[in-house]
Amino acid sequence: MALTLFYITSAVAIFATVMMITRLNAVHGLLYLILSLLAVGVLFFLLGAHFAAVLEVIIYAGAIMVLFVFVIMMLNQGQRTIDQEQAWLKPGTWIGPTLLALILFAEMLVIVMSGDRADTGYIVNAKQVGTVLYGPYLLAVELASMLLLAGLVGAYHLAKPILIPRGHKFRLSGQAAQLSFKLRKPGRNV
Amino acid sequence: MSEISIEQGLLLSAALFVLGLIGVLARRNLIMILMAMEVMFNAAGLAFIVAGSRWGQADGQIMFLLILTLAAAEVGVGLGLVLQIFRRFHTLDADSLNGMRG
Amino acid sequence: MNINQFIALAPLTALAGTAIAVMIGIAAWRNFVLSCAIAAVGIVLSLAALGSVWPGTPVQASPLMLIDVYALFYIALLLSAGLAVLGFCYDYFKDRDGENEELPLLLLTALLGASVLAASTHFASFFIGLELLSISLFVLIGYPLNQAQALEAAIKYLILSGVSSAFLLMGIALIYAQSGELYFRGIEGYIASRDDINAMVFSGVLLVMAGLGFKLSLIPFHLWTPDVYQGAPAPISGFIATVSKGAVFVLLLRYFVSTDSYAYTPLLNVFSVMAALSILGGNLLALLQNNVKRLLAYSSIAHMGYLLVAFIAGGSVSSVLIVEPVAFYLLAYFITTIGAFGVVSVLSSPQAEADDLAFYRGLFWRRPWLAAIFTLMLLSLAGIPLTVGFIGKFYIFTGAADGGLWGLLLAVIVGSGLGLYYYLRIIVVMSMDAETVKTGFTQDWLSNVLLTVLTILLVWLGIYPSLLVNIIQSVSYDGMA
Amino acid sequence: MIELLGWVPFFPLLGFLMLALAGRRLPKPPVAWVGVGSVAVSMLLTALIGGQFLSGTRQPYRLVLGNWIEVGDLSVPIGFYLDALSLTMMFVVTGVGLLIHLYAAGFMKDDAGYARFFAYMNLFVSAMLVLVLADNLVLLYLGWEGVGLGSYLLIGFWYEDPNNGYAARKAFVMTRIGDTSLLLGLLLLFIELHTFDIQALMFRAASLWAPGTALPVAVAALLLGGAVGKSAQLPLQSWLPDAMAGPTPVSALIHAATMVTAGVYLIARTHDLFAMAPPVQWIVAVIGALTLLMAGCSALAQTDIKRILAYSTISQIGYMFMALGVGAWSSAIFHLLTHAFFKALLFLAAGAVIFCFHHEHNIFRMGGLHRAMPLAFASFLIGSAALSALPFTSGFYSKHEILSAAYEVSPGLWAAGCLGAVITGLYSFRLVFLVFFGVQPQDVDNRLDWRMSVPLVLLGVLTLFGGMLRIPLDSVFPGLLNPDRNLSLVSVATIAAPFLGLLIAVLLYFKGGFSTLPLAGFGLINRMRMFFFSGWGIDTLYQALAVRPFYFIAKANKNDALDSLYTLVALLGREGHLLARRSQTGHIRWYTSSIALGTVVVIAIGWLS
Amino acid sequence: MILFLLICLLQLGAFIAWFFGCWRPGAPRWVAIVVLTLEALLLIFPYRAVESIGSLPSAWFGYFYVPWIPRFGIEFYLAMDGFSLLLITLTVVLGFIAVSSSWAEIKHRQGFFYFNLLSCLAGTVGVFMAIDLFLFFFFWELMIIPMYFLISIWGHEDRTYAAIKFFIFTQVSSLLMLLAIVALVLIHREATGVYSFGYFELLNTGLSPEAAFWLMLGFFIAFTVKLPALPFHTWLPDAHTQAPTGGSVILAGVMLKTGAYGLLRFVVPLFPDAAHQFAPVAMAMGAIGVLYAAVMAFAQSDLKRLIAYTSVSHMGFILIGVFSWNGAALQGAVITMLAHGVSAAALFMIAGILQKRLHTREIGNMGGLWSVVPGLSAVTLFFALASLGLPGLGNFIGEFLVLQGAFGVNRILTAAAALVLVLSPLYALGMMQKGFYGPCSRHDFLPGFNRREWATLGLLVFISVWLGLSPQAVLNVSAPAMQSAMEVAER
Repeated sequence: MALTLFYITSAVAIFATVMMITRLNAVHGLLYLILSLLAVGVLFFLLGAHFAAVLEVIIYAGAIMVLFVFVIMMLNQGQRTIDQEQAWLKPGTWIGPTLLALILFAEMLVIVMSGDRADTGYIVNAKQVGTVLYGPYLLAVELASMLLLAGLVGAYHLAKPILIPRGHKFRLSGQAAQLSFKLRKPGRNV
Repeated sequence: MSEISIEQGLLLSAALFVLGLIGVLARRNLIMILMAMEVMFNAAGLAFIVAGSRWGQADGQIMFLLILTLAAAEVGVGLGLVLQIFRRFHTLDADSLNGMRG
Repeated sequence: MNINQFIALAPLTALAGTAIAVMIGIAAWRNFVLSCAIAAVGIVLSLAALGSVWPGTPVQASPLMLIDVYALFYIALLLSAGLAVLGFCYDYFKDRDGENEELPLLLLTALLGASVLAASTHFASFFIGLELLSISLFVLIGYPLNQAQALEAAIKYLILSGVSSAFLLMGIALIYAQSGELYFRGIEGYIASRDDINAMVFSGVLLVMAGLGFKLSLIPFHLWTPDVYQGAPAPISGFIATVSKGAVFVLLLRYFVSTDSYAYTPLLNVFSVMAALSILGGNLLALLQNNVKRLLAYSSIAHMGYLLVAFIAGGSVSSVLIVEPVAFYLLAYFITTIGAFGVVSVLSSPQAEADDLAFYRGLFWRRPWLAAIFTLMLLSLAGIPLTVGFIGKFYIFTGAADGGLWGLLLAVIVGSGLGLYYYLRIIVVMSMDAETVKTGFTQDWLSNVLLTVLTILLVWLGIYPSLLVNIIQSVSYDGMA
Repeated sequence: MIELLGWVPFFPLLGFLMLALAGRRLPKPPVAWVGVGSVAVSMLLTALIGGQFLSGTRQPYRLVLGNWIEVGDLSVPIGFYLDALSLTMMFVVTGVGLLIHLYAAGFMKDDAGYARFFAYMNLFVSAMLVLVLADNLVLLYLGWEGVGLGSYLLIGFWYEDPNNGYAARKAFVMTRIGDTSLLLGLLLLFIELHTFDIQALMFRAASLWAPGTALPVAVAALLLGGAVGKSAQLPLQSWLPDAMAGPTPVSALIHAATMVTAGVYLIARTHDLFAMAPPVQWIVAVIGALTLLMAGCSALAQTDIKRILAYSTISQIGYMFMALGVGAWSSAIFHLLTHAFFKALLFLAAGAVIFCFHHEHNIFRMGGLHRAMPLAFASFLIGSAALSALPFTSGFYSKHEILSAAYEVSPGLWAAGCLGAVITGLYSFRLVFLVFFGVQPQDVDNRLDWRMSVPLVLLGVLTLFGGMLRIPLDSVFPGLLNPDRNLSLVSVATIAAPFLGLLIAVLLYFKGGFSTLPLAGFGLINRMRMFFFSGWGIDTLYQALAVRPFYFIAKANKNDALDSLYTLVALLGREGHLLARRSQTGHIRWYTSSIALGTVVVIAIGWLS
Repeated sequence: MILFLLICLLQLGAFIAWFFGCWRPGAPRWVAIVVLTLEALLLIFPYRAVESIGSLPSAWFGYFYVPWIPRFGIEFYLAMDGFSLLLITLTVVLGFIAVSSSWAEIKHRQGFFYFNLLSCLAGTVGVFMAIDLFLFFFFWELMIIPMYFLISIWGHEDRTYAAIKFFIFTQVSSLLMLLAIVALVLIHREATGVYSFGYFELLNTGLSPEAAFWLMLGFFIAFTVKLPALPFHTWLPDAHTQAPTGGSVILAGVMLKTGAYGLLRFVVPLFPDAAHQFAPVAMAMGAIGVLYAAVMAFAQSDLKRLIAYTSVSHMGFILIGVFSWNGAALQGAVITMLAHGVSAAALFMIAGILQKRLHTREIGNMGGLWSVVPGLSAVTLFFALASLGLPGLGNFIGEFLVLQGAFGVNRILTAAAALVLVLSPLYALGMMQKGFYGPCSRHDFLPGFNRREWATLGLLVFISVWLGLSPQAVLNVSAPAMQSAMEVAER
């Protein structure tokens, strides 16, 4: 039973991921990604990690993906981007990465097969997780908070509107120099 | 106990990982690249959950938690950068960001 | 968590606390000087805390961190480097537009991440420390938002670092899946309990190596290095080159020693290939480079290769002995690299980053002291006597010869030959005649003081290294036992 | 008196130092005083020492002035050795040297480099004296090289004409080839016998080595190499005719009387060794015979008065070599002595002719000088007679001794010597007739300085009666040979040979004689003349075999082919750099790929190793 | 203490010169003269020690010892024997010559110039005295850096190329030496359990033949690059040609000798068996180098390049001499070092003087100088003769002794090397011919030597003749050192 469910969810996850990486429209891709994350969440549940499954759905599929939605909406690129993506995603572009990824997958296959055989499915409930999390992993939690602090401050800094320098002369070399001159008009205010 | 063996779980994780990698390598849109990276992180998280499930330990889930934290922070910073880049270069094309080379 | 453990963690707590203090400071009064001052005080406090923690070592503070002499030594090193970078950052950013106050905060979080790496004995702390460092770096690199190159560098670093982190995580997951341990000691027990090399753990370590190889910018994971160094503000480039790499290396060494991964000899083969490639490739890439920051980036690739040679020697000699060359070389590399980037940062102005070689033409006659300092730094990078770089190279030689790594030593020699060429090129350019427009000394007194201190250290340790050698020896023998 | 031996070479050296340091600031008279005077003092000392030596027991006398080099068992003292042989040489060097110096004081009086000239000349005399007096081979080598230097400097004395410089360098390099051989011989001797002292060497060689074995042969051959180079014998003879580029007194002193005979002296000095190496001694004789014929023929075809004399010198030294080769040591030295007189006389007389003829060297542009320059004519006549060994001149005695000795060893050698005598008579009187008879083409400037005429007269006297001045060399050489003075057929032929040459010369050249023009028409004769003229084409041969290939190699490799090895490395580095930097495209996706690729490779390497 | 002072004085003087240069441009050269004079006076003490050498237990008569890096048994250990003393004397003498030849030539940045010059000398003096291998290496590198600056800042048109080439050649080779040193020390530690870089300790290291061979090769390459011997010589013509005169003087006169010194002091005593087996190869390198460089010299048209190749040629003799390893050959090598130091320095000085006056180094562009500047030409002739090995001058004694010593070891190679006696007149006299003889067309008026130049070159002429006629004084100083070196190698 569980195995059947596993196969179905796996198929969904893989399908959704494939769809996600091939979508021209970023929003479509994002939706497929959420689907993929949800499928993985189901898998977590199947594997007995209930707490993680919940987090996957709430935080990953919920909170983080919302960030993407925000940004995509802010940039609001529309049809122009889709055309652009069309132009970028020629079949030729896929060959190299796919081949490379397949080799890597083959290697992973060998690695995974070489491991000890074992079953999964020990249920680790939220209480156990919490006990360990605030026991031995207390420091990790604290550090994670610092990580989020850094991320927060960083995001704050980076999201600031662009500054127009006073009497500023760019002295950049090569391509970047040309690029920056072409694009030096202050960006659209969003 | 379920009948899902560890190989199956890890293989799925590897497959998702590889798919994410393809996305990162093939897409030129910075947002799509970031999304594909999320897939890779998620795949790694899955692998931890599978492993934790094998040993019946909470450590796997805790690692997943940490990955989650990282993903959040990285997405925050990354999207901030993407915004800045779009303001400056008016494009999200990763390939056009090649001002420095050689 | 008992009180002893808590006290032992004081240096880290101080850093974290200072970061929050800076944040509160910004909220209260946006002032760059204030932010820098708080951060500096925090680092100094943390250093002081290190001193007070030192006698009580080692303390295992939860499975995640071991505060021992080894960790303390490197934390001290990393913090000092951070302090120096903070000083250069102050001069670099003080005349620039924009809100620069967050910079010290991010520097602090990065340092915290690096320090955690130095002390971590568990994959969780390892991972979180690494990411804390990385996340801070993304922002630090792209900090000057008005510079296209900085943004480009930041996004490159972010994406590449993310991908490499994913590989790293996958590796950890594989190790965990097989051994059920995330604690280094536990892994050691697992490795010790099996006679053969476990393929999955081994592959997991390989994936972890790939992830760390990226941070250390070892070939073939090096491609980001020059771009990021070039795009990032000069002091931050120095920070990446030293603190980020140093912390990762420290962790790598601890992982290898405490898990006894040296027993996995195929790993050493992989490392040998990477080391040889890094030494030759790094130097080759730098050969005709005309951008000083890129050149230093390539040279740092090569230096990581040298360091790796000493590291590999741990496979054949007692690994305790290997800590010593690594420690000395890292220290030498820290002093020299920060100094070199410091010079670049002093020369840079808000209008122009001083990274084109043409900018250095005739520097000897325009700003003799600065040029002399830069020359010394370059000579130290090249490993010429009278500088600390030479003693470092000597250590590498001794370690590697002890381990019988003749092939790699040959690579080191060839690499040094190549290296000489491009270091000398800069020196030659600096000593060329140029219309001698005597530019007055800038007001960067802090940078000048720092450079002077670094130069004195460089020469002093180059001529009389005994003092440092004694300290490092005590670190090596007590800490890793 | 004999203790003053050390001062003999010292005075010319002092003269050299004075002239070298202060010569340019001195007017000419004091320069001449110093230059000639220093040799005169030496001459005086030599005469006194010689008198004492000859009147005493004639035991060799050794004077050690100090230590030069001492390393372990290698010890080289600065020591002089006086015996009859070195005394003879000293007389030649200082006596003839003095006369030539005196002559030169007149001859060079209008030259700007007056002081330089005398400085070089004094240096030469000093070195030559060291050469003949040295009691060990290293000191001898010092003198040997020193005279080479003097020769080089004096040949190239008129440095403004590049040809003189090239001639000088040619002389130096060609003799240096011989010198190298000599040095190697010297090293070999020391390795085997552990001393450089000549007398000790001879003694040890005789007691340790069996005659005719490899070692003495090798050593003798190496020493012979040195002698051949210095004495301009085959195959290293071709520098001497070119050396005539120097001022005539130089040719007289260095390239006739003294330096070129150093080879003869060397072989005579080490005759014990040569006696132990019969094959080499035979080669010496053969070289002598071949050289005397070859040089005689070449002298026949020359038109330059000094080149004729130069070839004649080569030829006469060939006689000396032949004498050495047949073991007639003292005859060789005797011929050396008489040759010094008559050849110096001939050169000085030729110098007078050239001097008065406005530096004209071509004999076909001269003529009829016997009336205009009687002294020169007389000198030339006497000299030529002695050169051709006409009876009762000094040359007659010495050459006759040599030919008789040669006959006893090998009639073939004797025949060659006789043929040479015919040729000698021919070319010497060809010269006399062409220069002093016939039509005088232009006026001459007949103002011979007294300083030039006195040496001519004195040398003329010596040439005529020098045959009687014979220092007994019995104390040095074994009296192996008792020249057969019976008036045999051989003797008659020997005496008659030069007359035959004289006769031909009279027929061909006296007052026009039979015109040689018809002969010149024949292709063969003409080609032979050209062949002889070029000194048997030796120079051309050397040009083709050695000089041109050397130049070619040197020029071709001017930029050092080995350097391109390193340039290649540098180029490799550069290309490697350019290749490697192409990987730095700046594209994020490529960078990501490299991480993935690297991981794949790392895993593969890890698994495969 | 004197030994330490010898180094210290020069290095301090270097700083003082630099300092004075900031104050008054002309002062540094006077500082240099004063420092060198003091140094020369200091040398009196060791010479007085030499006189009592017979009563000393070993050939070493001066020590200076301070612990340095105890972790590796590294000591600041200086010692002196007759051999080092002679070379240090040569260094000081040529220091004067270098200062004199730079007197008017260097107009810019005099302070820094004399700083480099004196530092270079200090490093060289250190090399000649260091008896701890690490310290030796330290000084070995130290002398290169100032020389690099001398070439790259004050050199001629291609100075950058030449300076970098010089630096890379010497550095890479010296890294091989460092490797060999480290390996030797590790082997020694394996045997005895203690780290030591001391020369005397390491002399008694038991080595397997294979290890000995490789280690010797490391040292050998470093020293032959510096010497230089074929085929590592190609840095030298460039460096010499481009260096300022003072730099050339030091480079040719002193620095090349450090390579010779190293061969004699370290390679053979440390690895006697390996060196013995390697001797035919080394001697062949020397012999080929002697001939090859002579031919190269003949082909050159650049005066300084020509002189540079003659240096290579002469250094080949040293290689032959050292690897013959007997009394005569070693002493010959010592004399060759000194005599070549003097003659090469003089020739470089002359080349510098000519270049300053004619603005060319092309011999073809000189032509007929004798009639214009006879004094200068005569001195040139003198040193040309010295370099072709004329007996009576120093070079001959060296070459003769080397040949004599080597002849007993390997006759064929020695005979081949002796052929250079034929080749050396070709280049030396060829140079005279093209540059000084012949008609003078171009230069109507040229100043000859001035008083300073006369004094300097006069001194060199004197030393050259003195070495040639009375080498015994020098041989006596170096004899005990050579003797003990030979005993060490024969243990």
